[in-house]
Amino acid sequence: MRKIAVSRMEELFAAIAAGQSLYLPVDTKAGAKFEQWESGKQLSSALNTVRSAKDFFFPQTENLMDFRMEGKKIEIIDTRRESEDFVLFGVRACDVRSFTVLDRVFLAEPVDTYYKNRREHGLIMSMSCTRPAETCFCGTFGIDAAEPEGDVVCHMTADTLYLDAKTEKGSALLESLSALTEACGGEDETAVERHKELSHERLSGLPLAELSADRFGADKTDAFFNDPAWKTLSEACLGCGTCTFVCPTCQCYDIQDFDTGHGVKRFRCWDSCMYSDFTKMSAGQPRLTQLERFRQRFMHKLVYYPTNNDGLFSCVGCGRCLSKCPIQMNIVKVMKQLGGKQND
Amino acid sequence: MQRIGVFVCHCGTNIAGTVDVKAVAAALKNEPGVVFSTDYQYMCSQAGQDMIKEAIAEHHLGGIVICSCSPRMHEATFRKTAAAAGLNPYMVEIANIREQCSWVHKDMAVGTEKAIILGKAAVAKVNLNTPLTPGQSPVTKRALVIGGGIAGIQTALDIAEAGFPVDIVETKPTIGGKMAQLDKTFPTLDCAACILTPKMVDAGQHENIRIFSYSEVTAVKGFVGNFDVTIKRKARYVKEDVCTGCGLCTEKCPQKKVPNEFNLGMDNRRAIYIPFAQAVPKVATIDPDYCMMLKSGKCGVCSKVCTAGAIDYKAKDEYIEEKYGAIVVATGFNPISMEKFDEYAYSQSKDVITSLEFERLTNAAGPTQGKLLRPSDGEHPHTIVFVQCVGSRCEACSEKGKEYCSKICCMYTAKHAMLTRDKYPDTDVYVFYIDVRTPGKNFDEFYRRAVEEYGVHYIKGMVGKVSPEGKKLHVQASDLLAGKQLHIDADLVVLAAAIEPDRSARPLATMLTASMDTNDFFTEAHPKLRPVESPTAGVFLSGACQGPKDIPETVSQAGAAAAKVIGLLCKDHLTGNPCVAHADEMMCNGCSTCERVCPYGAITYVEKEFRMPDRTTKLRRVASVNEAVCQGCGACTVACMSGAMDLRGFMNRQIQAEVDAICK
Amino acid sequence: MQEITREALLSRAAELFRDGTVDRALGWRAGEFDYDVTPGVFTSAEELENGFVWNDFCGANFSKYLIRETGLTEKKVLVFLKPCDTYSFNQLLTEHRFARDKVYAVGVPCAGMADVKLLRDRFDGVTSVEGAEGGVLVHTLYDGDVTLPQAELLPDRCRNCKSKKHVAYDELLGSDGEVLDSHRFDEVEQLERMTPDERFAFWQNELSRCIRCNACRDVCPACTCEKCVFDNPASGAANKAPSSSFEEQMFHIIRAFHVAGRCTDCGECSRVCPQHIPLHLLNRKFIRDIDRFYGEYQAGAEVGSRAPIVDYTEGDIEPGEAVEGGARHA
Amino acid sequence: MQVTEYKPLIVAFCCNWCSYAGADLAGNNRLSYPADVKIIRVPCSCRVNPMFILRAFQRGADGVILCGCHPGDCHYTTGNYYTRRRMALLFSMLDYLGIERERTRVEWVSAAEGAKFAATMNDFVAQVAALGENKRLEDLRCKK
Amino acid sequence: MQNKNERRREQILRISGVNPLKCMRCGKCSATCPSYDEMEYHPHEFVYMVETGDLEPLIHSASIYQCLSCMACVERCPRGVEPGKLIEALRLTVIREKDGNHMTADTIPAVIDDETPQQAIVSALRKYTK
Repeated sequence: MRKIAVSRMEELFAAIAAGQSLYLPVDTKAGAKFEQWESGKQLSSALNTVRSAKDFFFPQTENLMDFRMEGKKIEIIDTRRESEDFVLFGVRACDVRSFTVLDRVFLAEPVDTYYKNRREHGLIMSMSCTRPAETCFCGTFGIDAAEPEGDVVCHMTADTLYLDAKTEKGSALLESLSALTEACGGEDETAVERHKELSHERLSGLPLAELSADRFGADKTDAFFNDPAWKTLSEACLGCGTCTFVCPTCQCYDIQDFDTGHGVKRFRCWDSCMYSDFTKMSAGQPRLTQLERFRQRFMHKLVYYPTNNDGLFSCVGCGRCLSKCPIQMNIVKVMKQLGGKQND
Repeated sequence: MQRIGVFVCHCGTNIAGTVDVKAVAAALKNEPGVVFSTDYQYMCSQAGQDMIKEAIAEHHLGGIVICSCSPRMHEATFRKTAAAAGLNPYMVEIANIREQCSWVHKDMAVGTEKAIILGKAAVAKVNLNTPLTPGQSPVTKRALVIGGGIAGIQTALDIAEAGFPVDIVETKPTIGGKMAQLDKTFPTLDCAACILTPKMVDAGQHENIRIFSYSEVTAVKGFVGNFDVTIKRKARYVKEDVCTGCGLCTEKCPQKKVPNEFNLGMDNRRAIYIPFAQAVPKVATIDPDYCMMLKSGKCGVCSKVCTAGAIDYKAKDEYIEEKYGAIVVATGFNPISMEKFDEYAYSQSKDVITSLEFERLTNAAGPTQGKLLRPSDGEHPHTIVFVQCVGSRCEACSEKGKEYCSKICCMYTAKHAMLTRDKYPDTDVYVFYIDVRTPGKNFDEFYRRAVEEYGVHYIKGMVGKVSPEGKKLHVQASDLLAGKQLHIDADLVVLAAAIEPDRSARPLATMLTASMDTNDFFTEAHPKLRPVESPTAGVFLSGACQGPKDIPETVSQAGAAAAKVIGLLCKDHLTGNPCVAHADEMMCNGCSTCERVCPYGAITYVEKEFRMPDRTTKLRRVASVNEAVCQGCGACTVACMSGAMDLRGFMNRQIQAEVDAICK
Repeated sequence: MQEITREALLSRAAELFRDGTVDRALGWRAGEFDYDVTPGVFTSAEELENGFVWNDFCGANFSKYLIRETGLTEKKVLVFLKPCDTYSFNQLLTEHRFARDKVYAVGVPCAGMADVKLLRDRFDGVTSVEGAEGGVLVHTLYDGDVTLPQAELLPDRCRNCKSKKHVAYDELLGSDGEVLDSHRFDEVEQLERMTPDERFAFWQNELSRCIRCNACRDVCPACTCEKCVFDNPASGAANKAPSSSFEEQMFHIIRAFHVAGRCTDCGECSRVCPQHIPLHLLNRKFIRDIDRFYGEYQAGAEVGSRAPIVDYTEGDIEPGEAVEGGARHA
Repeated sequence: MQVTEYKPLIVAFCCNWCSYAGADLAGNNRLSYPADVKIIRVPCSCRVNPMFILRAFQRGADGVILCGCHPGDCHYTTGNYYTRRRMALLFSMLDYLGIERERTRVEWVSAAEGAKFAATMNDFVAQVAALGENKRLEDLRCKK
Repeated sequence: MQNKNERRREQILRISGVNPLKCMRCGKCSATCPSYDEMEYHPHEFVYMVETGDLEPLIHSASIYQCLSCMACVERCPRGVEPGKLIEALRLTVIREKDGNHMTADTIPAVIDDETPQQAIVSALRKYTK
């Protein structure tokens, strides 16, 4: 473990950014946002970013390839640019876990090489949470916000930033920063432990700390699919894509061709199961009503994904949907409503 | 994607002079969908059209693009060509590479590049064209003629003779118009009344003609073949079907001081009157502005003397609604006001008169019983000065005069001068002219006779000033050929006033959605090839409402308009324009926004049951376009937020494809 | 605090259920916190009694839900309408989106509805908000308990409320207010006074945050198209991959244009934007221009009124002069 | 006077009855204007959807001009009145978004005004050329 | 010489703003002219002579000074040709050329009598001198 004074963060960022692009949460008018670091940019004090960190591996739109047309000939042009090294600093435990959720989709055969390249070239410097929000419930899914995963795990106390490498990649980075950072002693270990304790204490006092996902999980489709509660839960849903677009684990996408007039650009873009044209095929849509689309989203997070991924939930409890849904419907309300009946 | 053929026209050197037509044809060959591309000298020629037809058959073309002159010129031609080859005529698009390319650009490279882009846009559009079939609408077999002058009468008679019912709407109490006020007609000098009144009688008695005199058109709705017209029958306070036209009332009416408009105010009539002896319909009319009974309730003389009991002081304006298949505008002309020409002292002296007033002065039925007497003192004038082009060809003073030549003045002035010299050889007659324009059969001969046989003094030059001095009118004029300024003491000055369209024409044009030029003359659909049709389908033009005309010309146009109307009324159905709006009912919200912007009332809303995508059925309110009424402007397509409303032939996708092709 | 209490609404609703006037009611359901109430459909007085919430966070505009709900019942739908909701209600009636006789509208006075966004911007971990003397008491995880004046919880749409007057209802609970002189166009005018470069920079910054979630459109009571042009691949405007700043410009210009003359300025679009884009400034620009160019017009003030964009006069301002309209104020 | 080399791309929407005919008349009279102007024929100016205008900019147009019959002379009676309102509001909005107001124009050109059509196009092309390339409503995807 | 004449003609047209091609030779200007009989050349002839460039005789003719500038011709001309303005421009052109003053202060006593109004003398000086 290495450490550096919080007052010298700027130097640390400069040193990291010297070797690769560095992204970190900064404050904007509309809340925190991951931005490329440049001299003078301050780390946000907000708990989390409005948009999740998934953008860095699975961006909202991605130019997969281009086609150029000359007369009646078509030429395919490689537009790939996902092989640049970068560091993501200040990723919270929930978002780090979301990468695992995405990995299981995109790195499974057939491997998505765009995603894979980005993952390989990205280094995660996670940050433990000391001020979890009232909307946080990562604990529900077994995530410890005091001890995130990641290549380098960071803990920030009032005056010191502790850097703990967890992977070879992380060690190599810390190695390169050794001139700037100091080695840690026993006192430091104690400080970090105290820091974690404070986190745990706060996490246990959160309003949603008691929320349990135990009733959900693999192979529970029949238990929930026809529950009448879906009707009341979904009746106010506007069918917008806010929840899916701020969600760190939503991974559905669409492929769109854009005719530029002199060629075609092929994009991959996020899709939302809340949209009325989601998975529309020539024969029509498989889910005709908003109820079915709404159900799909939550069943996927809580049942279908765990079924296919060894019980891993594809919700990480980041709470973004709780604060952003225009009609204040969210996974917590769904879990309480459905789970409540199941176990009363 | 269609199989498209591209045909690039040279138009002789009109296009080929500035556009490399071979390069255009070669470039367009590579566009998506194009399977055939060629160029030719004159695409619109028989040989060119045959070539298109052969290519359609040989290459199984599903759409064709003609790079040629403006679609306003030959779109119809090429659509017919396509149809003859079995291709839907609406699978034809024109790239305008003449008017909008070769004629406005000088550089070959620039012109060629632009022509290729215009061609690409047309190809992009035709790729999205769909075959269109025009709808059909029935034809109401009745015509309306607005205006009962010689133009309207002749049109009505010709249509009626062909067996179709016709209604004439005339604002005055009688038909006859301006011609009824004339004395003799040039160049034959036959009496106007002698040739007009039999036609008036024919019109009045024809079984197929109804005359709505003292009436106005107040509203026109509908479209070709199906006009709904509202006609206001102004209250004439005399029952038209009861009045025998005996005229007793017009002799007994105590109100004698009403200016007689038929004689242009040069004498008086009564408050109840029949404009002239040969009026059709020959019924009396009460002038509500002067009738004591109507104004103050005291009098009632006419009612007492009328043995037929035709007087009805309680009459009200009536509105009748009638359906027509065709409308002929024959609203005619008026001389312009001379008030603003102070240099000619028209307002200062009674002895300065207009030519139309001169007609009345020489007319046997006029205020002087045909004797040429000065209006001021009733004496016989010995020196008469005619001034030509008063207010005509007047560019500088648009608020005073008209820029155009009024066309008829040269001839009627020659007639007036000649008749004066014939009847009163002791009179000196001067005609001041800028040019004497006599193109017409026997016209120049007529003018020469005035000079050579009747000794009329034709002087090249204009009158600068007329000043009343005692009983005389001092005329100061230039004689340009003699290089002199002339000073003539005249007894009478006659002004050849410019003519202008009747005031009623402008509001009528709005009702008919027919277009007008800046002078308020109705515009013809084509100045050479469609001179009696207005650009609005089903509306035809007859007489001076379209431009200054003499009687023979008016009568020929009247006949031509009638022929067009008959041609229309002979059809049982009309084929419409298929480029009309249509609503995608599944996308329509039923919000009524489109209904509000439609100028034709073509959109209505209907409740219909639909099978929804979620397999339920639902009663929905959706827009429905009457394709026969829709004219295809597209206002609704933009008003429609969801894009449910689209315009065939100019679909959103097609226009966007053109934009894309131009911008790429 | 709202003038009408939850109990008053409940008892009136219970009567209407009981006498058979309505068989469903639109209301709010409680959430995890005081402020995350969710709109819902209640089908009995009992259900209302158990789940209905009425507090300062009940700001959602219910008008749009009437389109669906009126189609699902033979009876009437009970809806509680704040003054601003009534304008949307009328506008939807103007556009024949539901039948008036299928709705029982109860007008409810509004003292302004709180926006939790404003609290979250200031405090970390807002867990509850309750009425208290001198305003509201906010409990937070890390910033302690804070008492704030009610006014500080009000979003722009309530601070610049255009009208406290209900323009439609079957019955009104409590008292009706007046149309207000608001300062809602101040920000628009401020933007108009900027240079084009400044305006461009301002909007680029705002619109670049857009994630095209479509929440602004989906919540908008004027956006009731069966199929939005942005969802219709045939329209030429739809593109799920907003990979160019042009897409945001196009979307927001057309979205605002499509509701021009129909937008009642209810402010729902800005309320729901997860990226805090001031969308109401686009709508208000159109409202402002319409007022300036064609005379004052309030969409939804009366049923059946003709929006200026589907109307004309012969002497209308020319487009060239219209763009000068903003400059005139400089 | 600054001589600018920039050749702008101008899309001109012309109504079939007046302005397209006016453009034809300009051609008949050989009144030249820059070839940068490309005309799209629409039945009436009121057929022009704001989306077409934005699309033109997206696809690389530097200026868009809409030509219709003079107000009061619309072939369809009222079409251009609606155009006038729509475009007044749209152009004002574009201006509000900081997009150069000189890039858009509405001009009323009658079928008899060939000279006006050519003069308008000369003027508009010069005006847009002076601004240079459209950067504020561009779509980088459509650039070559 | 030809060049000088051409320059003069252009100058006259520029000063007056008149387009002589608009003239349709109706002669209404001459018909209305109160000084017609005094003149050697008349308003319509001025227009024609300027149109054809026949300026020498016109410039040396007294006619251009006999014009009273009453502008009746301008008022009456149906085509808006404005011969009066043309004559003004002709006079100006002559005056601007060297020694072109038509009148000097010295010559005035000889041409006036007691009847001549003061205003006329002032306006004549303005009109005929630099």
